[in-house]
Amino acid sequence: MLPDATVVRSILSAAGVHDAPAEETSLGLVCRVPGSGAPGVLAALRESELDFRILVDMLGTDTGEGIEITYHLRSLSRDEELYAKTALPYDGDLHSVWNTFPSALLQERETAELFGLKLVGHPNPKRLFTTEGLEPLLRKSVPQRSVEEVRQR
Amino acid sequence: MTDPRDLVTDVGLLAEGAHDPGSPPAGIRRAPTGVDGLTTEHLVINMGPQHPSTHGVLRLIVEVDGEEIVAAETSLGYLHRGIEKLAETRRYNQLGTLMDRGDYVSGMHGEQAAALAVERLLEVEVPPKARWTRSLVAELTRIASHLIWYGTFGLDTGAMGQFLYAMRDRESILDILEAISGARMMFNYIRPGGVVADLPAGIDGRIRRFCNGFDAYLDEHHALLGGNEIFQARVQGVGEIDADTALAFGLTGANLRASGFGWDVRRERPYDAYPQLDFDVPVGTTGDAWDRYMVRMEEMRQANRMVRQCVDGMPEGDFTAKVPKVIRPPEGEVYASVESSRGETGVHVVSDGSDTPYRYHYRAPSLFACQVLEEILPGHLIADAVMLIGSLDIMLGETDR
Amino acid sequence: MWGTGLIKGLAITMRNLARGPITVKYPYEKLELPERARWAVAPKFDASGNPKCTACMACVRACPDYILDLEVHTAQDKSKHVEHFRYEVGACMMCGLCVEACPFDAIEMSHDYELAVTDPEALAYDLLTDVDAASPKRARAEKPAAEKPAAEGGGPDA
Amino acid sequence: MSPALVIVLRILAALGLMLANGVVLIYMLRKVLGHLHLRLGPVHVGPKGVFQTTMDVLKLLSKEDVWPSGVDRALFYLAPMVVFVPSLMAYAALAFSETWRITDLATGLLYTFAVLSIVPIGILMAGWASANKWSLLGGMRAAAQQIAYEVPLLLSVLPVVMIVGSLNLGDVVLAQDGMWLGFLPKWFVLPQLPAFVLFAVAGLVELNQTPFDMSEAESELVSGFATEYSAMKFGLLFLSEFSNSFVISALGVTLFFGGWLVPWVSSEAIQPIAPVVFMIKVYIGIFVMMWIRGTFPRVRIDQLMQLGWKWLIPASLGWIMVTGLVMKLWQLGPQVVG
Repeated sequence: MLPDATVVRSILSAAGVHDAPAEETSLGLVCRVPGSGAPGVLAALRESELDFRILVDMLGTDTGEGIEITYHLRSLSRDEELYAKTALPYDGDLHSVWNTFPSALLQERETAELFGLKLVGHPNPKRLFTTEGLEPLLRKSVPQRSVEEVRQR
Repeated sequence: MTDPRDLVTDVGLLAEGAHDPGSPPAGIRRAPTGVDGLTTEHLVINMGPQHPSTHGVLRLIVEVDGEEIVAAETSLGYLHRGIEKLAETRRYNQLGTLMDRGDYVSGMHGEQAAALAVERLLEVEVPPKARWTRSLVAELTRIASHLIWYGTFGLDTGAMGQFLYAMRDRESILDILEAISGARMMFNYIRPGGVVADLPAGIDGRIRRFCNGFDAYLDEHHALLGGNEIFQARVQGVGEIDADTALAFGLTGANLRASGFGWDVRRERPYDAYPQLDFDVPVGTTGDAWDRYMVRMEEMRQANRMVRQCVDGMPEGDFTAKVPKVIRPPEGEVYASVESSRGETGVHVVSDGSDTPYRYHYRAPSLFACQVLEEILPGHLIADAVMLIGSLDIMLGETDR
Repeated sequence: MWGTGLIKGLAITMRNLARGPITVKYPYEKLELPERARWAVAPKFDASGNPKCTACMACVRACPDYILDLEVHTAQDKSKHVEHFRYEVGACMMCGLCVEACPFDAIEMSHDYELAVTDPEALAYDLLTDVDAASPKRARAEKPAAEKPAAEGGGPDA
Repeated sequence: MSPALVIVLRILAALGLMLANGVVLIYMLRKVLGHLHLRLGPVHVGPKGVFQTTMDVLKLLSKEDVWPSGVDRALFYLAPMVVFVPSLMAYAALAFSETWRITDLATGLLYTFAVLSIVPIGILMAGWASANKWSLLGGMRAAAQQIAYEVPLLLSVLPVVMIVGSLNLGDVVLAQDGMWLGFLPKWFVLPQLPAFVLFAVAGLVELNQTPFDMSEAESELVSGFATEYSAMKFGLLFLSEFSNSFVISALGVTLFFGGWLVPWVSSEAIQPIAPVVFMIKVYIGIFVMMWIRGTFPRVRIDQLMQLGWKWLIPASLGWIMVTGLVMKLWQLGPQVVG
């Protein structure tokens, strides 16, 4: 299930990301890559001997300091999973990885829209779910209706 | 091995003005050629969100040359309820109510994914009876969901009879599930730690009776639709998705297996009672609509087999582990996935130690099926588009969330 | 091949015609609901007709939709008086979490499923109005007798 | 009675028959499809729901007639009539018995096919005028379908005409009177089974019936040419569809199943109840159509075209040759002349 952390580190440094931490967490093996380098690093991971051919999932998280993008990669030939995390500033650029993983096409649009990021390098960087002008819903600064507001409907 | 870069060809063909999201749709565009002042035009047709065959509120913007599609774009969001945001204010044992409304045709699988994720955070051991009960209801739900797919897929081809016959069988499953969980679709039955209540007395007899009758009904369903030459002519060779495309676009479940790649979460990442259950994973060859049809039909038979095994091998014991009423899992982040009727339904939970998730992400398999549409549709007729949407079994409740 | 599938299909539909309709003519005939069926929330009363509710607010906290609301007046001697126990059935999703949360078996998911109304005002109503809440001590004492059957059982106890 | 009055009465009879047929057939369709699908069909209005269609007609009459913006008003208004009037005219040549006819046309068969081939023009008009892309596609399909299937439909009945030697529908029925080998009814369906199959397929296409309901195709084209129609304009389109299925079924009965004749009963004895026998046979034919409708999926438009051009036309031409050869070799001349 878990790939070898040292192999992942060597792939990352070959891709130009030095001193990238790759550590085991409750999630699995998580490596951190810089935001603008994500497409290159994911492509390197895909082409490496670890053979991460599938982008299973992709999500953003509002950490309070910025948006953290998590890429969930899966290697079918070795049955291993790897999580790559990228920290982006609010309103930052989300560099598209659709060249490497077409399955990111809609998910990137969704993430960019719901976290208020700017999609870079995407063939169709439109909003996916919500109408124009809506606040980025999944940011913690955008409140849900409170219990009182619900009651006063 | 094909490079996925080669696979993406026409994505966003309609979106030339895409950087200005407010721009109006392209409308009718003139094809460049014309003879003696006569020109032919491509027609841009808006298929959905209120089209009879888009299975809910999928909107496809298709550019057609006559009846042949030259470009397609999916447009989602007509059922967006913000489940991921809502989940951030729901306590962990309330998550099932949201997951039910994601993929509302197979609610049990969503609940199962949420429960597995929370259990992984809490690191609780689920008693065997709970695990077997979960597999039992999950497989019953799979049959019910595939029956809806079977019925509506037939409706897409224009046949009507099988829909009602499928509903008859689905009705008996829903009756059983209602007796078990108390609701017909929004079950809220699987909770972190186990299930909410033990199986009611006498339900095993009802399930056995259903299982015994269902195999014959399944043969009849297959003979009625799959045996029909017109239906075969309609689906064979339509919407072929090869394994590389399927993997690159993140297809899972029956759609991936029909392309010849036998990945099944129940096999590769076993959960609940699946390690102890004996089942086969059907795998197609070419990945056309016919293969997807055959794989799903066989999955129903396998699910029926598993239901029978679950009833026969149901262990004694507690139906739930000891889980606090207000669940406060430790800080951490987990991903748990189940094989739902539509593919790998995953739940990614980030916990900050409070009683609500900090971030709750729902991996919806239908979203990936939607994005492969843009890739596969060009070159097909409008009638094939309907077949393709139907065979991919798209559930808009979970794509939009 | 050669149209045999077509003939077989016709035979199957004809066989189903012979099986006869499975319709339940709903307003005239009704299916029996299983014991666990969850529909609108209803209050429960003890033998003497007093509500079992102790106004502990457990259900209000458990509701994912925030549609239950208890307006309670606490007297000098700590006894509680329920002014309004509001319930908005129009927004209820019948998940049953409130009933599971109730420690005194004071509410239940009733089998009342014909919930369509013509007046939007009727979509929210009081379950209890202006009644004295049961005392938690007495309710606890009475509870073993009125224990919910295991089948109905709520969530796991803490 | 003056001849003019007779003509008016005959036209009224045709109209009455058509409207009554429409009402009965829609009710029958709902009931048959319902029972095929384990349902009941209409049950509320009247005993067993028999007045459901009547009420629906009243509803359609009382509904607002919607004119979507952008329609070609003249064509949009005319299209239902262009569809409806030929369906009415098609009743004229039908032979319900030796004496019960609206008109006794020497070229009845040709006439019926000629008027029925006007219907797709109305459908094309409706599709074009609706200013709706789905309607347009439906109309285009109807046009393509008509061009492809008029030919095999006509060719498929030619062998029967060759045997009978007359285009009069009454003569065709009378030619089927009697027995072969003493016990087989002398219906043309026995020697002309291939022609009947060709006729049935081409007739279903002509009727826009499942599995060939291309121009309506509700799962692909929403409702095809009828998408933008409402109120009684929609009612007329709907009614003509049912009335056409009656006409095609009646033609099938006349050409291949001995019209009003009953096997093993002499044609004189059957004369008093001939129209009843004829109607029963026609309704059995319509029931089969409904049965098919409740069972089969729809073919795709390119498959339909291929079936028409590549299979039906060559097959019907071939069968005409076979019939002609057999008649020449065994010296079987036309049975009824003039």
